[in-house]
Amino acid sequence: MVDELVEVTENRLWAGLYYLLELRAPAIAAEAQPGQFVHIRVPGCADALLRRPFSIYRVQGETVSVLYKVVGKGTAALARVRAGERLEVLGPLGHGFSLPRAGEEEPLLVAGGYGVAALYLLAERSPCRGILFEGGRTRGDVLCEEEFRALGWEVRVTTEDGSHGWRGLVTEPLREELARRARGRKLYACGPTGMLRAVARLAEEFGVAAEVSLDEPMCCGVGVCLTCVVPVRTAEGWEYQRACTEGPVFDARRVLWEVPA
Amino acid sequence: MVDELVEVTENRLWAGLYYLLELRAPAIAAEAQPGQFVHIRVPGCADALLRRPFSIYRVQGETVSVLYKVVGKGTAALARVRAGERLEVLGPLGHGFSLPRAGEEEPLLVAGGYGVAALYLLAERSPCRGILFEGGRTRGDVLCEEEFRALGWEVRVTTEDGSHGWRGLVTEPLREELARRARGRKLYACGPTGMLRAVARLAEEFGVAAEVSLDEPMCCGVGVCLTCVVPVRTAEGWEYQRACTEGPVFDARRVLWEVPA
Amino acid sequence: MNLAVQIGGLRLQNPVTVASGTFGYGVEYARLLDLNRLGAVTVKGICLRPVRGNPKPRTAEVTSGLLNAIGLQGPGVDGFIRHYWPFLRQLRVPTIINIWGTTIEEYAEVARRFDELEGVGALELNVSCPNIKEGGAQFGTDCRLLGRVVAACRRATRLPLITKLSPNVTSIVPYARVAEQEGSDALSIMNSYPALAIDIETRRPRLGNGIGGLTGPCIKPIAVKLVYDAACAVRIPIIGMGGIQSAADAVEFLLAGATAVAVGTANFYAPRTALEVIEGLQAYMKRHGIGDVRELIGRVEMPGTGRPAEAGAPEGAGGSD
Amino acid sequence: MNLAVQIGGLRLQNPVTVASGTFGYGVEYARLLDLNRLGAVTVKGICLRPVRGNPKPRTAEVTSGLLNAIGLQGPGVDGFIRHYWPFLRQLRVPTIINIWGTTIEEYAEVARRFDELEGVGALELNVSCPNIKEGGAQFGTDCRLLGRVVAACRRATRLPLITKLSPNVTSIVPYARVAEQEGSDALSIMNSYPALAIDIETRRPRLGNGIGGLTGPCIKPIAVKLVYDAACAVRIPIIGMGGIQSAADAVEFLLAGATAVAVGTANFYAPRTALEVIEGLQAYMKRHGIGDVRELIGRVEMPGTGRPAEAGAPEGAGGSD
Ligand SMILES: Cc1cc2nc3c(=O)[nH]c(=O)nc-3n(C[C@H](O)[C@H](O)[C@H](O)COP(=O)(O)OP(=O)(O)OC[C@H]3O[C@@H](n4cnc5c(N)ncnc54)[C@H](O)[C@@H]3O)c2cc1C
Ligand SMILES: Cc1cc2nc3c(=O)[nH]c(=O)nc-3n(C[C@H](O)[C@H](O)[C@H](O)COP(=O)(O)OP(=O)(O)OC[C@H]3O[C@@H](n4cnc5c(N)ncnc54)[C@H](O)[C@@H]3O)c2cc1C
Ligand SMILES: Cc1cc2nc3c(=O)[nH]c(=O)nc-3n(C[C@H](O)[C@H](O)[C@H](O)COP(=O)(O)O)c2cc1C
Ligand SMILES: Cc1cc2nc3c(=O)[nH]c(=O)nc-3n(C[C@H](O)[C@H](O)[C@H](O)COP(=O)(O)O)c2cc1C
Ligand code: FES
Ligand code: FES
Repeated sequence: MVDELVEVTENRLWAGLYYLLELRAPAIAAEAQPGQFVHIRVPGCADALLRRPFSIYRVQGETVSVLYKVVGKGTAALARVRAGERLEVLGPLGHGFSLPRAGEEEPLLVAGGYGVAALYLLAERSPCRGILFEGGRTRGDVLCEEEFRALGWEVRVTTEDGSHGWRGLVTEPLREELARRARGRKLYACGPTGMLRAVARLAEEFGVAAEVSLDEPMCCGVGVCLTCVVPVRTAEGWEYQRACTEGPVFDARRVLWEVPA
Repeated sequence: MVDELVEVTENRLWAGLYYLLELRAPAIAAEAQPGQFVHIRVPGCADALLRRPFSIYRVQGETVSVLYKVVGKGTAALARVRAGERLEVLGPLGHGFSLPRAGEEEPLLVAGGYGVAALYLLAERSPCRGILFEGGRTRGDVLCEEEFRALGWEVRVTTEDGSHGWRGLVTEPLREELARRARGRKLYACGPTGMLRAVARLAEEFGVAAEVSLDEPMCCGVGVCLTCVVPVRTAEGWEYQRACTEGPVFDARRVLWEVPA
Repeated sequence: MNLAVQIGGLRLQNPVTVASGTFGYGVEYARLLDLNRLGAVTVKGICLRPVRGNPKPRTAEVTSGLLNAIGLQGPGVDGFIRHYWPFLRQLRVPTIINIWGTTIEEYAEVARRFDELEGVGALELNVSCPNIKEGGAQFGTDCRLLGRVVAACRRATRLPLITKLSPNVTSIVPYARVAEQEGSDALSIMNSYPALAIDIETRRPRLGNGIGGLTGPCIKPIAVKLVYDAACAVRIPIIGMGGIQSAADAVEFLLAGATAVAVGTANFYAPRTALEVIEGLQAYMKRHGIGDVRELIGRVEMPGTGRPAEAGAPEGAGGSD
Repeated sequence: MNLAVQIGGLRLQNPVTVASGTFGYGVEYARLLDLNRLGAVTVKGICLRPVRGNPKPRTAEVTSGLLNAIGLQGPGVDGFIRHYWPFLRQLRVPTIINIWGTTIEEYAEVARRFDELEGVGALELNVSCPNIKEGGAQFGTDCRLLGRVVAACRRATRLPLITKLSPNVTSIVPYARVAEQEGSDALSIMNSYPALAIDIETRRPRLGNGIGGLTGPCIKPIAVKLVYDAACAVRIPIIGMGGIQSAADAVEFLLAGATAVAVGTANFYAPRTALEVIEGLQAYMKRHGIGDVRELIGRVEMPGTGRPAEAGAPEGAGGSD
């Protein structure tokens, strides 16, 4: 983990509402693992102090890429940063995905929102190809199809309005596939919490292992502030674990989706 | 007085350490009087809330110009604003210089620091030409010589280190000129407070009228906060007047340079 | 859509006024805004005699805020009536006159003088001042003194009386209650927070007076809590202020329990803020299908307790780490 | 050039530590900073038993600050000693253990347990907590209770005892004095300020707990004044904190009367801040020809009074408008 002042080599609207941010960040690139994130200090909003977390999308040589959407103050300011400017970036952070075991676990990736960006590195470094199930509200939300196909993965798209791929929720074609064959498969999911819960339920129903990357608001990103805690099952009952440190990736069987009374 | 969102048409390092800021500000341009100022809200330093005051330098059609030096947070952020961006500008503000009466008052302008910028409009609109005495520490501090000469004014420059013009303080050639002839002359001064006090003393010594533009830290710029008060002689004794409203230009004879005990 | 609210006997066409000391005497900003669009105009604090004010520097910009020690410069009652009242009198919105004194008798005398003045909307008592008679103890941080000042002013005038509370107290509840009991028609919360900024090159305070009052967006969360605490404790309406820059900020105060809001420091750098708050309030209400702004007052849903009106005294414990 | 200072019996190689709750238990930031360069490491608050903490959201970003209601999540004394102490013990700089309790007896028990632990640098008492036995009154806002907590901890340990004061009091002077009288070796000023932020779309507070504590640059001027007030009233050293982001900020606290400073919220967005403060302090001292950092302590020149050491109790009157 390092805190680097890195050069922005690219920052542009890339697909749909998503921007591509490319950073020359050699130390972070060298250590980055699938499912990890970076914590970026955004200039130009001096009264909004906290860093913002973004999943590591691609690593190419010294370059780390991020895909992000403008949702609020920080991302709006990030979109105004120009190539050539520098950003303070902390990373790589968090406990990421474990690579599928070749021959034993065929990976089924499930993505919504920015989740597909978080899964790319896993797909790229996986010893075996599998299927990416990607869902969104409409066509413009669906990212990186070609990037995953270029890796040799099968991509099945769902949109809620039917404007692209199957019409419905992403868990529907996933259910069909698991019903066809669950044995030897493993799920990896990243997206909105509702989607993750549905994936966890499917994993339990079909008895498959699943890793979910949780989307928790963060503050420090390194495990000291205790903002990002999620309840996790333990031998003795349950405890809070930190989405920025023990996570964001967790074994779906251990995630408690509500805090026990 | 208006509060306009105006377009920046130029913002570049111009001479020495001074930047030229040109604004397309038709409503302000139409009302601007010599010695008035604008109050600029600088983007890019969200935790520094207050506007910064700058003298109106030139008015050409719809364009209002300002010359400024980077001294702190606000001016540093101002220097990063690009042409095409917009700024919130309040103005024109303040009580400015009175034009010399043709044939009765030969104007002698005395400038230091950014003061020469504040005096340009006076020189341009004056019914008669006079002499500009401009002082600075070194050559790089001396601005706008050619601009004033192009208006037909005589310019006498002083630098403390002698790198340009006479060596010494600006009040020295002024004293010589007043000693040569004081009658029918009027002084107009803008610059550091020490210089203004010296000019006021000379005015008293030689019995000439003088108007001084005071450099007081400001907050609201429009007369409500009572930050910028200066003690001013009145019939009943003295009172505080506001440098942003009753000033920044005052009759030098009435300015009290210390608050009476 | 109704935006009108009542502050004691005073009806405001909308819940937005300006904070004393940040809007002069109205005439200064009249060139930039149509004052008749405001709920009310609140003027700079007036005491019996003219006051020159503190040595400079009187203000200092701090992170997301302002530190001030103006020293309550003012023309005195006579000077105010002669120079500023004619303009305010012809406005179609009420004027709230902020008043202060150095002794209880002075407060009451100022209140009495304005009681005699035709057309005043309300008086707002600034109690964040030292009591010269009692060794400089502040009226606003001594419950007993506060009660006596409010009672004295209450006897001196029939005008709506708004008591403006100091924030630097262990709990605002006893102060709010005393002010209510002694006859305040409303409260204003909050005045500036005592603070200090030091110039490390000169080793002197950045203000000529040393200590100053902190205002602006930096203090908003403190002000919102104080409004909430007071709203749980009294029935009289509250004018909330402290760092309001937008309609969203204003809605926070209303939800916390304020009946009206005041825009202060923001006037200095964004003079149209008060009008933008009014417009933004209307947009917010439209978006949420709210027909009457009074539906917002005190409607924050706190954990475990629901509405402030039902909450009673909030727990004494801070919930923070 | 000397940067070393004494906090009670504890020698710090430089006057910079980190604020409890913003630096975990040291190990987390060890990958980013050389902890052995700090004056001391101050850890997250520990109480007798493990604590899970508050419902989320636990933090909210506000203008130039942070609102938090973490709920003092922690491993308890045993868990701390087992999991975190081995790492801290091998540091070459002292550890200040921040402790808290729900009753006076609990505070004393925690103090006693750490008194028995070999190698602890000092204990810092977080009194901004509710006293469960006394109906939830906060230790830090009740002078009598504060005195009893400090006295109980004083009896329980010989370690340097730092009492961390709550800022939301009418005057910090009586609290500083009580803490000193009952045996504190030093004070920490300030803990977070109670505050509230409301989400206007949901009408709920932005924190799961409702009320939270405000920290960060927005509160610095309040903290600097409280340090000054306390420094005028007591002789024991003060660790100043509240929004420090730079060496310049740290110097303000020293000039106001602090002997040491702590970097808090800034760690979250600029993890190297504490080290930059140390380096910047050295640069400032070099520029001003100061050979010993202790020359800065309390050296602010307030109007009319000179140094805080000579000032006595600062005037009760706020100087603000
Ligand atoms: C591990 C992780 C990885 C992420 N990866 C991506 C990504 O690859 N691409 C992408 O577009 N977004 C990603 N996000 C979400 C992204 O962090 C938020 O969209 C962003 O922080 C919003 O900041 P803002 O200032 O624009 O919004 P604001 O609403 O102004 O943010 C205010 C505060 O809330 C926090 N916040 C608000 N929304 C979220 C959220 N959904 N999740 C976490 N924190 C939030 C912010 O970080 C900030 O501290 C990720 C979040 C996490 C936790
Ligand atoms: C009427 C008037 C006209 C001016 N005209 C010009 C001009 O034409 N060109 C130019 O370069 N400068 C001019 N100045 C000075 C200019 O306003 C300051 O240099 C500028 O405000 C500094 O802001 P900053 O944020 O860079 O510095 P900071 O030190 O960060 O400013 C902090 C605060 O102090 C105030 N401040 C600091 N220095 C001064 C100062 N010398 N005068 C007034 N306020 C100050 C700022 O306005 C701000 O509120 C003028 C000042 C006044 C009062
Ligand atoms: C420069 C200045 C002068 C003030 N003068 C007064 C005053 O005379 N009387 C008063 O009660 N409050 C006065 N205040 C306090 C404001 O009315 C208001 O309570 C405070 O500024 C908080 O609101 P804000 O953060 O929106 O500015 C003054 C504030 C400032 C900044
Ligand atoms: C997330 C968070 C957790 C905190 N936890 C504690 C704590 O456990 N004990 C304590 O005494 N103070 C705690 N504090 C208060 C800090 O130690 C410090 O007093 C305060 O944050 C002010 O300093 P700052 O503005 O530099 O952050 C916490 C502050 C924050 C932001
Ligand atoms: S964000 Fe601070 S502990 Fe996870
Ligand atoms: S700057 Fe506010 S009155 Fe002049």
